Amino acid sequence: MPSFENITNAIHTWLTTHLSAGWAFFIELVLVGVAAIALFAALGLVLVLMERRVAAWMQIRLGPNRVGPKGMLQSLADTIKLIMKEGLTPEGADKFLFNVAPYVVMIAAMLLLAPIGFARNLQIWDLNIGVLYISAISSISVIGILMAGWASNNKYSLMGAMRSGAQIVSYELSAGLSVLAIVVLTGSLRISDIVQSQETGWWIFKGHLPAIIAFVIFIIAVTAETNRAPFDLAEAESELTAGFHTEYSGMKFALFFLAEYINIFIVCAIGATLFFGGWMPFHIGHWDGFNHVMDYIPSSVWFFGKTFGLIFLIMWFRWTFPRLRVDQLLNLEWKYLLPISMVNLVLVTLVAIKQWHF
Amino acid sequence: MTSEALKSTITALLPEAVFEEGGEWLALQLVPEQWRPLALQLRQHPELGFDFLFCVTCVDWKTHLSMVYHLRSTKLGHHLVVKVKLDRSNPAIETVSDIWRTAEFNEREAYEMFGVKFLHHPDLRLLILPDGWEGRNPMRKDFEDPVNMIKL
Amino acid sequence: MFITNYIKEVWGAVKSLAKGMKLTGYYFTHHKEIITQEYPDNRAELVLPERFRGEVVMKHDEHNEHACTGCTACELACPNGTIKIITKFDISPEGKKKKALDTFIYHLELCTMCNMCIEACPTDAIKMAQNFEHSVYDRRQLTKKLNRPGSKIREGVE
Amino acid sequence: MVEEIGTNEEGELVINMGPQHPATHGVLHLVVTLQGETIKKIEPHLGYIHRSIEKMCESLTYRQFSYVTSRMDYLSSHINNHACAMCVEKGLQVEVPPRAQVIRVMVDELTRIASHELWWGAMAMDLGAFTPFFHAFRERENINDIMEETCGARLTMNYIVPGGVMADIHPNFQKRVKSFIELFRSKIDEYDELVTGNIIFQNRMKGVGWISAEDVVSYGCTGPVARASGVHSDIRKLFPYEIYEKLQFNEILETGGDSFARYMVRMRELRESVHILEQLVDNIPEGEFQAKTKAVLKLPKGEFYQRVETARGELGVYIVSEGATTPYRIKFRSPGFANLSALDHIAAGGKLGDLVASMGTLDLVIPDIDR
Repeated sequence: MPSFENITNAIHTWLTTHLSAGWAFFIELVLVGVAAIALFAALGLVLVLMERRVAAWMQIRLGPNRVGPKGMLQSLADTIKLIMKEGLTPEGADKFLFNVAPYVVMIAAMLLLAPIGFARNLQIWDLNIGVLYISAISSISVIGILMAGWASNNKYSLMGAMRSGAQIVSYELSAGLSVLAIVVLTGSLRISDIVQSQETGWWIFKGHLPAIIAFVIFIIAVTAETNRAPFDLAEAESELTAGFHTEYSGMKFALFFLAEYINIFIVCAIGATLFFGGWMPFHIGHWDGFNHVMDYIPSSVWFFGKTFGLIFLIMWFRWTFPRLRVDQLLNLEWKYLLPISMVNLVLVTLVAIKQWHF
Repeated sequence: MTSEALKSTITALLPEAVFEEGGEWLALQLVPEQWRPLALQLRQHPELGFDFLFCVTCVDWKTHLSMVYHLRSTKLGHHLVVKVKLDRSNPAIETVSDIWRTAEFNEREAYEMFGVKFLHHPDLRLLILPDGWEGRNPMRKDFEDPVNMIKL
Repeated sequence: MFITNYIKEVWGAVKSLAKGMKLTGYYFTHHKEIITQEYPDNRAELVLPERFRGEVVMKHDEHNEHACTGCTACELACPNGTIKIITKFDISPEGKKKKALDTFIYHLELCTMCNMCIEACPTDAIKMAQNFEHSVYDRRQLTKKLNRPGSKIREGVE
Repeated sequence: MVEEIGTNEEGELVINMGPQHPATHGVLHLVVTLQGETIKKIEPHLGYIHRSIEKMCESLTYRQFSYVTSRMDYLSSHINNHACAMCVEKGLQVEVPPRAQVIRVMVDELTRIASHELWWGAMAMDLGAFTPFFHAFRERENINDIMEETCGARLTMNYIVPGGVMADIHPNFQKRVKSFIELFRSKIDEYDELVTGNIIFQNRMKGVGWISAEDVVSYGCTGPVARASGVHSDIRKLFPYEIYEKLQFNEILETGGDSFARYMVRMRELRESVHILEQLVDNIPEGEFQAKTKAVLKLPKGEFYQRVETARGELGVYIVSEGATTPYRIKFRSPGFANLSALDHIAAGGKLGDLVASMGTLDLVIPDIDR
């Protein structure tokens, strides 16, 4: 069975035999970049279609059904439409910041892709502080949002950006703390170590109640961090029309839109890695027979299956719940999530020290 | 309270009040100066207690304007119609928007549609018509819009 | 005590959220509940009730005869000047002059489908059609002549 | 570089909500003064769709003018027509046949349900929940189908005319209303599951946009807004018209005075309207559906006032007649206009998000306000 490992190794050997080490490395970098962008484009198309489909079915509608077979090409048609549209820059806007903001958001989303393990031995950059890197980079996107809101010279945009700033900065805390719970259990910040540590079972099962609490907090916090409903205050279309991207149109809007979905994908991938074992198949303790059967399913299927499961959960939230108010949002973080996750961290530490987990 | 009892109570407050017969409810005809003092009484008098001003209408009678106030008491359940005759060339009347808050918007509407000036109104600006419309009063009988009039 | 209340509060909140998610989850999985009508595709089975008011038409029978006497009752009943009737004088075989319909002009772009003209018509000459696809590229096409060319009044209609 | 974004001397931010804004449900223009997220002042600017219906009606005959009123509060167009028809009947002193009265009340209640349905969906959408909108429209579609079959149109029907109704009910009417009642009873519980019980929703609504009973009366608020503050204002109970006297139903009162109370009043009214329909659906008396009236109606000289309870509150029709075939002056006391005037009082001091909740529960229909 050809695995990703074989493919990457084959390319690597072929390049090193034909070229000098420096050129080979450079070409590999380019290939990785192209692959990442291709993945982005594909994910954007798939996730937008998925969101529309999920929304439609929950709202007793059919959803996209005109473009292509069963509306499969709908998001492609949307993309073409957005590319063709004129990108307006409002008068009085700070032109430089206005144009640069979508790229900042986009680049922050792209950077997050580096340490994620997509399948067994398929990882762009397995750095030893993977989890820390993710928490650090994910805070950058808020700068892009603030830039967009400020540069638009629009009051709605500014308010949306301010809300978003307050929101992302606060929810970073509990997201970080719940990630820390798994780091405590694993004892490593390296993503591959975290995945490897779940060979005998996923942390959500092994870690008892503290891991489940950490997961719930994590999913709430990342929903807020990606500005998704019910925490979409930065966009809150019934209050702020479209929030920070009110003035954006055409391709620049598309970049924001895409970055939102990429961010969802990444946070869900991280959630899947930390709590559901990433590409690790479903293993139970030392039932070797069962584990062996599970190993037949390719690791990339496991990874994407788990990730899309979590994405569906987040979409499910969006199409069910009303939006919180801005003060309630901060209350939820500072009065509920943060204390709970701190207590939870203590519990996790206790579990880790006493070796109560399986 | 029956309309007879209402009549006697109001006559006690305002001896020169002129009543009008024939309508569904007791109607009262006033001149502008009588209106505000009476309005205060109508609102505060324990036996009258007209706390709900449910309709404010201005009627253009070509010779004069008249403001029609429909009042109801939510506690006692009786009604009163007050009609105030105004001069057509310079209609002015004291506001009652501090007595019944609903009058604030209704008076603004009457102001722009009929040109009635409500003295001491807190915020007498155009509410419905676009800025710069002042001077022409679309609901008056002699108003003709040179642009949009469709004659049937 | 505080802790139990706190936990109860959180539990109640989670339960209420789960209830909503259960409902949307139900609709997500039960596609037979979908109510979308795929409009231009379902034209064949799209039957509007006979009372539906789409536009005013004049009834013509197989001899190309209508029942309109040109009495202008509908024109008077119309609140927005949708109908304009032009009459002419027919000479009957006996040599008498008789008022008759020349052209029934109907402005669909002004019509609000209030049904007042149909109510007013003494001879039941006009009716509402169940057509609702009125969009055209030129609004002059919305001004219609309702009596067909060459049509005449049915015998016996006064 | 960016100019300083328009703050005034006190550092307050002035934003224009509308005329095109998702939460205003139409072309309402609110000038909102904000201090941070907190609302200091709200100034409505109206007139974007003012058609001067009152002036138009002065040139229409008594038979014609009521169709225009469907375009005022288009969500309860039947009830508007009903008010106009009753006002004309009052002037003509026409007795409406019992069958017509029952039909009128039934379509009124169906309209009320449809209107509340749309309000429910739209308000949930204001608060950021999209799904309820479609669920509400599913049931509203049933009502529209019933209306289409009997009245010939889906929104602006012009079905209730002076003297009765324009046409007799469709043979399917009773059957369809019955099946609708059955369906609706089960779906309304779903609404509660989806929205009413939701903790986020309750937090968004409770204690938001509070108004006292005195202020409600002073601002002239009627309908669910007044009843949520504990003020008796149901015209169907206070000054019964048609057959409402003989029907069994409750005036829904809440005492909260906040957005949640207004929400609950409407949700309970949905059940109450279904209850009214249940009483009537099998008891439509036989007989004429229209009283005999002259072809040209002429109201005697005088003034006539008629009010009804629309889905939004008290609608008054005030006709000043000079004895001609057209009204001399006609005034519509629209519930939305008075409710809107209280918006500043209700929402000032709250957050921007609360404004949306308050506005949603006031149930503003802009053509009703702008007439």
